[in-house]
Amino acid sequence: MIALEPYLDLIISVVYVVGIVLFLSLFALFATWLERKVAGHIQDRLGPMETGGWHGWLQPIADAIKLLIKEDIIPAAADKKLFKLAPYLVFIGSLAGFAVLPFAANLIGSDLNIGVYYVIAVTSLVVIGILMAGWASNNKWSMYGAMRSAAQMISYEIPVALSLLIPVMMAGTMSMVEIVDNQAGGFWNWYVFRTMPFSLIAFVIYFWASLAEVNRAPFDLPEAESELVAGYFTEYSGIRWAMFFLAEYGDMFVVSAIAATVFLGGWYAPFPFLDIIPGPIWFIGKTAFLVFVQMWLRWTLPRLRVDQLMYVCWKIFLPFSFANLLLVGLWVVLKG
Amino acid sequence: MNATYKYFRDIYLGVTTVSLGMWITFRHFFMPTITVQYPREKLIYPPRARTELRNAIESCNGCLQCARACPVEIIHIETAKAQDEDNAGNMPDGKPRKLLVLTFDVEMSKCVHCGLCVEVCPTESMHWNNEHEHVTFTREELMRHWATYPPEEVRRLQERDEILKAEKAKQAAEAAAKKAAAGDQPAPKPVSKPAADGAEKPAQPSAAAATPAIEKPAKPESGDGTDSPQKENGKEKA
Amino acid sequence: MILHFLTQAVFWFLVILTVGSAIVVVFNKRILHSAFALLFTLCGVAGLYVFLSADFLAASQMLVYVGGILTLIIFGVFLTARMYNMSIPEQTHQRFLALLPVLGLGGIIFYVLNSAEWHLITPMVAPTTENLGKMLLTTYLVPFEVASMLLLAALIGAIRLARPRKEDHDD
Amino acid sequence: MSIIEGRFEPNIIITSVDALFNWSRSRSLWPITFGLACCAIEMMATAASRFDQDRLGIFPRPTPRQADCMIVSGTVTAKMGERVRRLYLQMPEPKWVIAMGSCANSGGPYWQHGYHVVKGVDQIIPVDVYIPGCPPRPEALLDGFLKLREKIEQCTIAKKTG
Repeated sequence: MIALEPYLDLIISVVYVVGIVLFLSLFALFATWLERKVAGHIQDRLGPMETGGWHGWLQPIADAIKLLIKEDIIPAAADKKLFKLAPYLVFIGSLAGFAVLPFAANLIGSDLNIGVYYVIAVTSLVVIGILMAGWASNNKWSMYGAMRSAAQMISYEIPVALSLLIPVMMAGTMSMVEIVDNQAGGFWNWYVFRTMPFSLIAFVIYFWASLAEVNRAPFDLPEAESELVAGYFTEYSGIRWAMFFLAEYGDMFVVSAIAATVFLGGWYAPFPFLDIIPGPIWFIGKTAFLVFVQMWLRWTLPRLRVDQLMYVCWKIFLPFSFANLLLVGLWVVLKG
Repeated sequence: MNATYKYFRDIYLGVTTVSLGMWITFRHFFMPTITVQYPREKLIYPPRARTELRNAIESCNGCLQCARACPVEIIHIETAKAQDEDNAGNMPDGKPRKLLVLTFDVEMSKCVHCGLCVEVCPTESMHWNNEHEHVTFTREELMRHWATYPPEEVRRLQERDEILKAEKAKQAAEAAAKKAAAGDQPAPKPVSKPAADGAEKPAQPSAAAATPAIEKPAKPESGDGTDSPQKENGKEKA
Repeated sequence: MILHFLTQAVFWFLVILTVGSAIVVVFNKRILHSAFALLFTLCGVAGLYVFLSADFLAASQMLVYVGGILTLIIFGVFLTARMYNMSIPEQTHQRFLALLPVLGLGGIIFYVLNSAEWHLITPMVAPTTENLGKMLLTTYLVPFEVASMLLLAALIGAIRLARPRKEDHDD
Repeated sequence: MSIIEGRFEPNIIITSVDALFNWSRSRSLWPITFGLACCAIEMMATAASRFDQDRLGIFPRPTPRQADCMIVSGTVTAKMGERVRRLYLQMPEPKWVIAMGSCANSGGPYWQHGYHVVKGVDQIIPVDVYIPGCPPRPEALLDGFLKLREKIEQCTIAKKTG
């Protein structure tokens, strides 16, 4: 029996990584179910009902098994190496974001002191993965989808980063845990409600821009099925496509979790007396609520045009973010 | 419009309309759903709704009106004259059954659900069934066989009908020959069908030939479909 | 022991990833495969920065090089006509002539590597961002501002080039 | 699946794996969305609020690569037949076809004089379920899916299915 003491960190890391992958898969599965239920009820219908007992809750399991045993097509004209590599890259880009999400004060993959910056950095892997998928498919729709996706994600990274800078400036740190710790003690301390209305505008801009980051409606141009079949994953089938799907829902969780962390007080309860409920529940609850809002928006709004998308980013979000940043900077400096 | 004004107005409109839209969908989120959970609950349609086509064969008198009305010509009916030995029974309206419906086949795979056959049916045996569960695994199953006679019975009745008809034709030919011999009519009509068509006009002056000649015009009314060749002919013309 | 071994393994993995994909970048015939292989080179370099506990630099490497420059390169390849499957000629006709600069450059690099004094520093765990920020806005303010002026000029130039001309489009 | 095809007699493992696979396949039938004629309107109505095919896990997909079954909804003209066949070939195995409406079943009103119509989509691709109707009501389409489920439940990994 070797002494486990020196390896405790290692073991905990491995367990944490496995746990995160499991959590991501389960979350993605049930998010698809939730999305279909939300879509159904918004349209006055029911959504999955028959598979499994209560409200079709086994539907995602059936879908997952079916996708696993589906034929895996690699088109003859595709660039086979890149075609196989792309889903993993996208998935890794999504999974890497989970490393710095603070589920609780000590339930965090790694409390990097550049946490927020790290998340913005690793999303660029997703861009490359999507470009790779689009090109490797050797399909014009995939190609258009990939280029739209890359253009949109790179453009919207700027308002996202500028909006995230506002809580970073207010907290004086980029570490996720410290940012959350600065928001302790009731919802009036959350950054979204401090320095009204600047941080509220920052939150709204972040949330909208993050929709574009994860290719969700109304910014789902890259996978616009009425014009581009299915965008960059047109040629993907079975489990490879499921990885893209997993990555999309993982990304939804990551961007919502970051919003919950830096604007909505992370694992802290809105009222101090509710702190008896454990932190991870608050964190996941807030994140799940934001994911719900993303779905709600998706089934409310139509898709934007490309020029409208770029107009919103460069002519509205960007100047407002800069002005916001300047004003909050002044506020922070003047307050000392 | 001032560009600056338009810019801020656009932002204002964007924010307000998105909020309004979200409010509307949010309300719908809590509205009761209108879904009919199909295999468990079923909608009941009015009787004339074009659902599934059916023929109540016991009330079908084999008049062929549906087959003639059908725009896609998918109703195939064969009948035979009922004889006393058949014990054909009565129609639902109480009158004795004159025709046995040997086959009543509908190629449901080609049906356009226009409803013309239902409109023209004098006995209302063609009807809409108010059901939808008529999905099949093969195309052959979509051929609807509504007549209940087994194939050998159909063959026997058809043969019997042939014999009866041949007898009748012979009688008619004999009658015509007799008439030709008796009177000063031009050409004798040896074959049954032209005789049936042509007998009407020449039959009128001669009272002696009246009995068979009157029977003949009666034949196309009720018995255009007594045997298949005649039916096919009639259909081709239609 | 195991931890040390793992650290070494990760380090060598990063080294092989960086150098190996760099070789692919140079020798691959298809230009787009080279561009995508550059991704792994850049990621490997970012990983090596992490080993130097330069976390901010590592993340910047990812953000700027992978998210910005590599995407730009790929877009460039995408948008250039007939470049998708262009194969780069691999033979050179003046091998001996090419050998001279290669040897010269290699010699200089080797000399520099040999003569430089290598300070072995222990990795710091302290945050680097604060120091970086302070130094950029105090000691290195002038180069920082010059760089930003250059970028601003490039930005304005790009906008000027991309704008439609007045005669093409007047509203 | 090809490794185990035809090697085993049905045993307890094969049958329970079959049950799981067939359950998942039949509960998550994703059709590829394309409409050819008037039947497509009823197909859309099936997806809409009143009949809501999503209840049964039927979830239209935009690309054939992600689809499990194909609803041939409407008149297959000779020109379109080529495309229908290509879309079918692009779908990953296992895949099923639902012929919806008279035109897809056998040419419908064009069966006699329609020089331009494929007389039944089963002449170009194998059809599993035929739904009569012109167009079939949403209930009929849902019933077609339910019948298709019955068919899927007879699949087994131990031998190739037709």
